[in-house]
Amino acid sequence: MSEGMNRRRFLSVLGVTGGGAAALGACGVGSEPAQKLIPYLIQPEDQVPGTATLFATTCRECPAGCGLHAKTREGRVIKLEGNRESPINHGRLCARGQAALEGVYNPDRVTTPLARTAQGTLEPISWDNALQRLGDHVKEARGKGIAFVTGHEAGVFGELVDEWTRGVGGRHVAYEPFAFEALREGNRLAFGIPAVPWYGIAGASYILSFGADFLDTWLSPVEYQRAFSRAHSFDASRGEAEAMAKFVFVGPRMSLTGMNADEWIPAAPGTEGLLALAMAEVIVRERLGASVDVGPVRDLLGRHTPDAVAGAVGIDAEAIARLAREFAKAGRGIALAGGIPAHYPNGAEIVAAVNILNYVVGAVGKTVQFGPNSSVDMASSFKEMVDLVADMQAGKVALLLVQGANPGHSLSSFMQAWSKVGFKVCFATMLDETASAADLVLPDLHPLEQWNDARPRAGVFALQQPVMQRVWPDARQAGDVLLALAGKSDTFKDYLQSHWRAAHARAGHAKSFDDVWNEALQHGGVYTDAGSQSVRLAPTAGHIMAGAPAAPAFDGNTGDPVLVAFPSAALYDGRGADKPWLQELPDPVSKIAWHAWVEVHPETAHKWGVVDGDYVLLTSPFGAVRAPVSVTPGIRPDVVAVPTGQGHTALGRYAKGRSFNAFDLLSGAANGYGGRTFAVRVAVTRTRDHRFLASSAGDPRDVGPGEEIIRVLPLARAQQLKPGDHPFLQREAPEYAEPALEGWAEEQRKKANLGDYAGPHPRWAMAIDLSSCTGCSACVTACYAENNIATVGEDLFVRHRQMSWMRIERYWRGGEGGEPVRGVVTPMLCQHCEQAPCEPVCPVYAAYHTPDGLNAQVYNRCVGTRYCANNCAYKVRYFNWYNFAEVGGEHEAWPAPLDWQLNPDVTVREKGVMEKCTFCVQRIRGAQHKARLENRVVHDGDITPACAQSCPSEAIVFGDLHNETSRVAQLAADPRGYHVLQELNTKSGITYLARVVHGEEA
Amino acid sequence: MTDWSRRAAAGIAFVLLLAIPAAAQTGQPAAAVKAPVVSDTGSLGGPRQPIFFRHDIHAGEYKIPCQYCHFSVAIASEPGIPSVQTCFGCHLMVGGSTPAHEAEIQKVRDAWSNETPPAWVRVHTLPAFVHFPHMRHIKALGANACTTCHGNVREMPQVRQVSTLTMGWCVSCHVQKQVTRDCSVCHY
Amino acid sequence: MSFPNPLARVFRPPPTPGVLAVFGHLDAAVDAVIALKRGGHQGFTVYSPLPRHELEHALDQPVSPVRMFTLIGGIAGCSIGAWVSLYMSYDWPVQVGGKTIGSIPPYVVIMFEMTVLFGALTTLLGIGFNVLLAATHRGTIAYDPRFSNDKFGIFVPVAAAQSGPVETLLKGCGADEVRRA
Amino acid sequence: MTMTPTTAPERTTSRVTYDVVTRTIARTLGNPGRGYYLLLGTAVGLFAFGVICLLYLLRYGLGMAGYSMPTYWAIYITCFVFWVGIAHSGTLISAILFLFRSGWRTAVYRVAEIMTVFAVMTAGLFPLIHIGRQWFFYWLVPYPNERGLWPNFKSPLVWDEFAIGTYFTVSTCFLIMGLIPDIAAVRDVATGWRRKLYTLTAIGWRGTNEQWRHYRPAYLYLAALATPLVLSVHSVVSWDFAMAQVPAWHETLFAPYFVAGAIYSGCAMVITLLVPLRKLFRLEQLVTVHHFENLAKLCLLTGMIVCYAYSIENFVAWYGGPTPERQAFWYRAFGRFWWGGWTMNICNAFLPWLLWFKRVRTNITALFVIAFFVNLGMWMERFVIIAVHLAGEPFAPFVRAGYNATWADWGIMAGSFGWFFMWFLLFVKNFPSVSVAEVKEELPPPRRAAGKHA
Repeated sequence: MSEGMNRRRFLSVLGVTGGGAAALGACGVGSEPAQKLIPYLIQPEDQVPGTATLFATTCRECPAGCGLHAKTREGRVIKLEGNRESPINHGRLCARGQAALEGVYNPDRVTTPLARTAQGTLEPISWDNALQRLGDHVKEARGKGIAFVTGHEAGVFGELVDEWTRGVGGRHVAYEPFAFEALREGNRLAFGIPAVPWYGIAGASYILSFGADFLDTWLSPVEYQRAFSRAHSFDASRGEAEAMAKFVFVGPRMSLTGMNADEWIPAAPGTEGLLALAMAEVIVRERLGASVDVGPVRDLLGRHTPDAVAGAVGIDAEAIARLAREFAKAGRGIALAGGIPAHYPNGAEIVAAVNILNYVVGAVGKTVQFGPNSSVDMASSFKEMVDLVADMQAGKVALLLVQGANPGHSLSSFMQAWSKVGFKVCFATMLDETASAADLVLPDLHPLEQWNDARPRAGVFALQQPVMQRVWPDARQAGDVLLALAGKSDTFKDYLQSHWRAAHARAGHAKSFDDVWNEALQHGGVYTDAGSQSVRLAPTAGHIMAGAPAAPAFDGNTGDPVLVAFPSAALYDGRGADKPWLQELPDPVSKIAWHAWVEVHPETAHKWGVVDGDYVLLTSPFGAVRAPVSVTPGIRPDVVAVPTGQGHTALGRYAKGRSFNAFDLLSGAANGYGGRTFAVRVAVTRTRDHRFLASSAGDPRDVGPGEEIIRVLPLARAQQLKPGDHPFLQREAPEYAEPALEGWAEEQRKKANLGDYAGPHPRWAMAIDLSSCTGCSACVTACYAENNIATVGEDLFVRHRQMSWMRIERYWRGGEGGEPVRGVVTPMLCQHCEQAPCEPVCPVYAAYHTPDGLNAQVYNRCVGTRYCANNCAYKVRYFNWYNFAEVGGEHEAWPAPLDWQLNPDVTVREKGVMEKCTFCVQRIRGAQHKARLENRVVHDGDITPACAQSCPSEAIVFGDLHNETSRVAQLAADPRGYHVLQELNTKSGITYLARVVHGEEA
Repeated sequence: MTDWSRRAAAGIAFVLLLAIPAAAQTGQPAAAVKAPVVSDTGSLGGPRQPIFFRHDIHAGEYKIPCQYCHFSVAIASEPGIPSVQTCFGCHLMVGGSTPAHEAEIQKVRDAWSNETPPAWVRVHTLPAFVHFPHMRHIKALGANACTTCHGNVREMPQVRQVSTLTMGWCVSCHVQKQVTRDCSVCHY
Repeated sequence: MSFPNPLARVFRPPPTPGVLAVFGHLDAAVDAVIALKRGGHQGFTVYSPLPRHELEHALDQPVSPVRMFTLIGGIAGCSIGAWVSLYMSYDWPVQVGGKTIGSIPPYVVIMFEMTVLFGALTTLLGIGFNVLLAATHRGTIAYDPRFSNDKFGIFVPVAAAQSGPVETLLKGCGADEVRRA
Repeated sequence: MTMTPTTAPERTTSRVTYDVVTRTIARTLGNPGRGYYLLLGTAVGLFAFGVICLLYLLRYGLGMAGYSMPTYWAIYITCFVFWVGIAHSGTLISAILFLFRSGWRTAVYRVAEIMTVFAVMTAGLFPLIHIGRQWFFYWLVPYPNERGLWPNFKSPLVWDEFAIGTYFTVSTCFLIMGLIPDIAAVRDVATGWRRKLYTLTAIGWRGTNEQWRHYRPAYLYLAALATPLVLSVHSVVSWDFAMAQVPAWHETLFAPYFVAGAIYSGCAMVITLLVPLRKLFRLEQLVTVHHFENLAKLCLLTGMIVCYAYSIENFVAWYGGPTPERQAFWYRAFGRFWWGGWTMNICNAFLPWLLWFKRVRTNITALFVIAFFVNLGMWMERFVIIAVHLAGEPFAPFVRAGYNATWADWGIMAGSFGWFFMWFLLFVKNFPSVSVAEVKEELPPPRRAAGKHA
């Protein structure tokens, strides 16, 4: 590759424009084949050139601990997919998990040890030198205070750190900006168990979420989304009552999760608990729930009748009663508390109240089980972090080590105390805010290069193994360094194995350890079931919510709107900001990429006289930021919301200097239950400045409700549909003309079936169930990863020049005249029309129809007239405005070593050509090759496009329409099925299954 | 009988021994050819390689089947470049019968001992937007079909490109063999 | 611009002797033409700065064969257009938008354009060919720059010996000047 | 549609003799003065700037231009259609009016033809500029190649290529044909290098009866071929849009609508060019108010057709159109680009009504101003049809977005004007810009007995 690149560079320097490019154009600029062939010294037996090898490991992008399959080609990991055997994610993976790839290959990784010089700059040093210094500082810091800050570590590395810190008399703080103190504390209050239980969403028939964003970031999003779609997607076969669970979302802001709710209840911030108690009260009073002992909370409930709380909550008592009855009547209901409400000053009480609701309705032990507890509670509470900061301030910390955490970004007080620490050491893959301020930076291995393990929840032991040679040979795993410091000779892998050996011995397995170990490596871990324990209300439950029902007091002056900072679905707490895929992933709700924004309700925006893109100054008691307004109906008028994750001052080229850091607005003090408060009142002042939002959506004034794109059926109507019904079928021609037209079409087809087209062929097609699709956008990143789609950057994104083959369209509906606001989403990708408008207009047959029904785009034939894109009614064709593969070019999308992530099976497109979804034709061809070698036909299910593979709610099904037995053929015949813009007679290959909603005439 | 020739003979025996299973799998290799003694390497076609590897000796004279070294050609889209280990496997014993050969074989041994694989110069190159699945062609044309595109390498002291490898050349064969001409079979 | 080549005969034929008359008035020239024809003169040349129907009537020459060129060219163009579009469609059949491989209606455009193109080109060919042919018959004859401006002219090819009567005839018709060439 | 009795020129240019004609036109080949060189310099400058912009485009890609999803076509195609349109009046005046035997054309048709040829030349550049991989433009040409690939004759773009190619060739032939006798005329009065040049380019024309005999029918046949061609070319161009299913493109009305529009803009451009040219080359005697009035009448006619087309397409959108169609026209009038829609309506549909008044038609200044606005309006019409309706995207509401042109767009557009005027000015300076022979045809021939008609 490099050779070709250099030549291209040289030519362009010479000023060779068209001609030079022509020569290169002809030979596929971007990924020219290597001109030298370097053979292996020893052929790795597990590798066949040109064939992918899978390694099972564990995702470390968030505490959920999903199982991974790392797809490697010629020793390079090129894609991450879910591990089917993992009980957490069952083979599915979210956008953040897939983007871990860009963490390994990030061009701004730390490659050698760095030390702070006298001039205050970081200069490379040798490992021996680095270890020497570290050793000395550890020696002299003994007794003077040593602290080790890590991220959430639910595995052996955590234990090693504990052991080490104990050894040197230090302390270990596992810092997660979004820790779950409130859940732990709330459960302690309610049941006396400070743990985070297992939530059986899949089995629920009524889901009630008090702010728990279990589809965006809460606890284990992939697991919960899969479960949610099982419960909430419409399935007539489950019978009348069970066809589809109802989902009610309570919260100040309509998050991705809220968008998928059948009913959104924007309760006043902090009153979610009151609502829960009131519902519990109704259930107990009307004896709708389980026969459980409610003794401890009787008078608590007595104080919180619907009438008592209605005022504070902001919805009338009848509605509360109705919800309570629905909830109870549904049988297997589940109430979840989390997200923003769990980060209010009274978060713990809210959680406790919701637990009480669960308890009285009889969900505890059924849909909510203690026992298979989540391991998130292994993270330290925010209070511990605050104490550490206090000690740092007081100079009680002589040596501070940081690994896998970036408090420098999320906690400003930490950085203020930073200078008071004698010696700061960071084990880092990237120079983030913390590392770039350290005295000693040690290049750590990326989790995909590491040995480690994780326990996402009790009973699940997930293994983490290196899936490829380390990208930067000079990087070392923190574990190894610690062991070396402790003077041990063995590596961290040995340490890990010794722990597993011990566990194996304890468990007394029949099999030998090596077998167990190897199996674990193959399957990605050892998966067992932890028994559930029964719980009952604790006396403390009765003492919550003392005093008159009211919303809690937020910092800041009353009257100002409440600002809630929510974790960005793509960047989370900011750890994703260094990955272009995540930066370019439009937020599922606001559709904004590459920068942060502040969500404002239309009424409020009107009141303030601001429109999309206007900058406002947000001032809280703790800080101020300038934020561009994004007007959205999905938020309370008296609340504004900002995402976390942006506003980095370091962390590499993709993260640095993008808009603002939401954490700057938040208090650095721990609240009542030892957690951090993510809500604060802010003064809003309008500024003169304006920007164009980098939104994948068009101008909101023009976009509209998208009725012709997304069809919605009310549940009642959907249940009446019989097989064979086609409520969305539009007849252009009268009945009697149909045969004639069909005959004519048949004639056409005959005339067209020449050459390769003669004979039987498959007809590749797709079915997308909109009642399952949540809009989480995992498919979007999967498509980027599989198909070498270039990330174009903020400037081009603003100009709508992104090339996301798969885009998630989000339309707002309702809102006016008191009718409820609803956000509807659909994936939009090439429909692979049988009668594609884009094909006949191409003057060079670059866009044409393959015998197996694909709408193909031949990149190397395309001259770039863009006529096809004009004529495509779905607007799913994307143009290469620049050469995104040009090394050193202004718009280079894959600066080395990021280009290692490129999929060798897919051409890297050149500037000036059209590109679009190919139904992952490379996977189709791969499956066909495989089948041919095995002398068989391709079976249904052999082929899974990247989007379908990743989809956590299993909404996308791919297959051959000509094969009646295939799943896609059956779904295509579903009564809910429809084709977008069917009236254009494009005969599109994608069947959408209408979204189904509870109640509402839709 | 000199020490060298004995070792060479032993080497040949060894190679053939190794070759048998592969030979069995690939059917009968073509009739043996006596590799010429190349005095003037400058006159040979094709690029000069870091090691003067003689396909005509290995594949021609000693009848080593192509797939003995290019091990993945029948199962993967890539034919596979033999690892130094594969070379060394034989040349551990086979030291060469002439000083010239010895010199070249010494390079292999050095490559092994210094752990520096030779950087072969690529002879057959397709643009990145063409996908050529070797296994499909072997499957269709048989294990000895390599010559169809690569020419009779068994008689090439130094491999050179014999076919144009242009699209027209590919298509003409596809037309003649009446197999698909669909663009998206190779271009995606 | 003298280039020795076999075509010299075509481009610069040998000079022809004769009498050149210059007319200031159109009707004079017309009378002269009529008189010459009556006098049984053949192959004389009439110069005029612009086409005048009076002269054409007087000369009444046969219809130009150029139209045949145009016709043949047009037909040829049309069929070439049809052949190109249809042959190229069937040579490598590619389906687009579910349409038939070789569908006539869109190809009519191609046929039409080719008709016009070839028709026009062959017309040019025709005129060039015919004019050149005439010139070779006529040989190089006397000319006067004023003929392209405001004078009409007649050149009668006659040997110097018999030129007398011709000169008087032309004078009689009202030629401004008559000279031997 | 004969505009005027053929005796009219005799009335208006009674004192003009053959000699005067020749001299007047020969004079235009002399030194035209500083004004001319100023114009030429400006044109060359603009052209050079355009070339620089183009080099940027080639080096860095089409991203330099203002395109953005869903506006995949914009300024360049607008310019393409604009210039093709300009090119239409030329052949119309020289061919169709020739068949109609309307004598007044003789004085103006040469300018119109020169304009035609160079306008097509300019137009032809834009499809090459606007494609993504300009260096592969020849893949649209059906030439036998090693890959055995052919272009797709179902694609309107290929029709376009054929139509434009043919039109360029034929109109060039037409121009040259008409020129030959005139070059001969100026040859005989010219001196020095010009004489050499004209001797060469007159390819031996002497106005013999043989030459005229073949020349006149040939000219007639060319006219006969060119006439349907004129009507077809812009129809084909319009099908670039009408064949697509984009609302407000997909209209059966488009062919006549575009042809009328093209002739409309063409005539306007002829006026725009002729007014200064007349002054510059002192052609008042040959090109009279009478000619302008007739051009104005042509503008009026085509303008009325355009006006009708506008009203019909809006009416149909309102009356029968499916929602997207209606949306599109709503967007044209009241969407983000309302100013574009109204500019085209006012300049093209309302302004020509002034031409009903003879006082306007015969007032050259007024005509010049109106012509300018018509040109502006016609450019805007194409911009609205192409860029605005794409930005409005009725089918896929989610991607509806704005469009902002960049310096690369404007630069290359300016360059195209420079390129056009550069050639035009060079040509009119060096070749007869008014037909010598045909103007003479409109004059009474010199007769011995003046007044006595033959």
